[in-house]
Amino acid sequence: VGEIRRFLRDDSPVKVSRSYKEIAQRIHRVRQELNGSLGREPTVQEIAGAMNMPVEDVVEALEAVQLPTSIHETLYQ
Amino acid sequence: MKTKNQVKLEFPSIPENVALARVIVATMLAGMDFTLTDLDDAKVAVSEAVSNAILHGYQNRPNGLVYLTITADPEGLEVIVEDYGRGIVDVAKAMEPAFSTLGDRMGMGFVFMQSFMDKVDVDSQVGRGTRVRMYKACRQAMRAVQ
Amino acid sequence: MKTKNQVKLEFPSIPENVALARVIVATMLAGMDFTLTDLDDAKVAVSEAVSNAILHGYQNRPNGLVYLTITADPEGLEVIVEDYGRGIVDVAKAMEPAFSTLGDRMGMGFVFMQSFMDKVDVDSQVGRGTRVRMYKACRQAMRAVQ
Ligand SMILES: Nc1ncnc2c1ncn2[C@@H]1O[C@H](COP(=O)(O)OP(=O)(O)O)[C@@H](O)[C@H]1O
Ligand SMILES: Nc1ncnc2c1ncn2[C@@H]1O[C@H](COP(=O)(O)OP(=O)(O)O)[C@@H](O)[C@H]1O
Ligand SMILES: [Mg+2]
Ligand SMILES: [Mg+2]
Repeated sequence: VGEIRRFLRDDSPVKVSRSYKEIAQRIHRVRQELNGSLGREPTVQEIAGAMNMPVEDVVEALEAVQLPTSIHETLYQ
Repeated sequence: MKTKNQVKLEFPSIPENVALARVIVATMLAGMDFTLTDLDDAKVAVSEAVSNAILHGYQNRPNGLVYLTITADPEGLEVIVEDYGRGIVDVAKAMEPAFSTLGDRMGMGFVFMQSFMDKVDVDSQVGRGTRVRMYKACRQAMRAVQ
Repeated sequence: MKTKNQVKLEFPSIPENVALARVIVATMLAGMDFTLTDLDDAKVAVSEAVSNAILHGYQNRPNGLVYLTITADPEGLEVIVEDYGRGIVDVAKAMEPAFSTLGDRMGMGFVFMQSFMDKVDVDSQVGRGTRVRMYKACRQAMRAVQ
């Protein structure tokens, strides 16, 4: 099953990749946790540090899961 | 970031490259003292400026070239978006909320740039092109001022 | 992508920009007919080429300029990494597995580039600089050949 899942993940179109979605969800979770413990919004470096992940991977995952919304939807959702 | 980093880009005026400009700016900000909110804000501002260059500057023709210069130093990040397109007749008017020369647009691009970045300068010449310079100060630099 | 897209970049030879080059290539590939594995492969190849430009070409001096040209068309993606650094004395030798002029390195950079991309050309002149051209064909283009 692990092999099949890996195959599906790796061969799925990039934009809807499950792994990007999972990473993005974790980023938001860690962001909230740090917000609580620090008493302020964490920097991207702090989030990446807590996840043991390079900052550019944080950026990439968030960008990949972002749907092509219009500027209006982005701001007023 | 200990020292200065200046990245220069040149790309054709096609919509795909708006996303590219966003990612590049976000990646440079991510290595500095900024939050995810700052990244989202800067991405909107850069999207608006690059979209304007493509849509208004080059009137959606794909054969124009857009120039992006991003300069990072310990204090903050400067983003310059340039096009050699049609230019703006009246910059002050163009920057007013809800002003647009295209009927179906919101006319809020410059307003977003100004609310999401700490500084926005626009330089334009009709028939020559437009240069938008935006600046965002790091969290630390902001705190030092307060 | 219906037509061609060519993005040109210039950045100083500092390690931070390796990540930037990777993200840019990944973003351009993401809009094309490639899988996540392809993205990861191309990211490794680009990292190796840009790291070489910084580490070997400019010998880790931060004041060199690295040039990245990425060209996407419906068939595939071409990445060119150029530096105006010290150059390579014997390119064939340099591309051999485990060859490195620095004692503590694996000497596998060129091997990775060749295994992760469909084509790798290296052009170098001692004292002038180095140009690495890499090409990766889209999934569809690959299937058409098979
Ligand atoms: N790069 C540019 N080249 C030419 N005209 C521009 C450019 N950027 C903005 N403008 C002009 O300024 C106006 C306002 O821009 P903006 O606030 O982004 O609103 P919108 O893009 O919705 O029209 C545009 O309608 C256009 O006339
Ligand atoms: N851009 C470059 N400029 C100068 N020399 C280079 C460049 N790229 C590679 N080389 C030479 O080729 C050798 C092999 O490169 P590589 O396979 O990446 O291994 P490594 O980087 O681990 O040494 C390097 O040790 C260096 O001598
Ligand atoms: Mg606009
Ligand atoms: Mg190497």
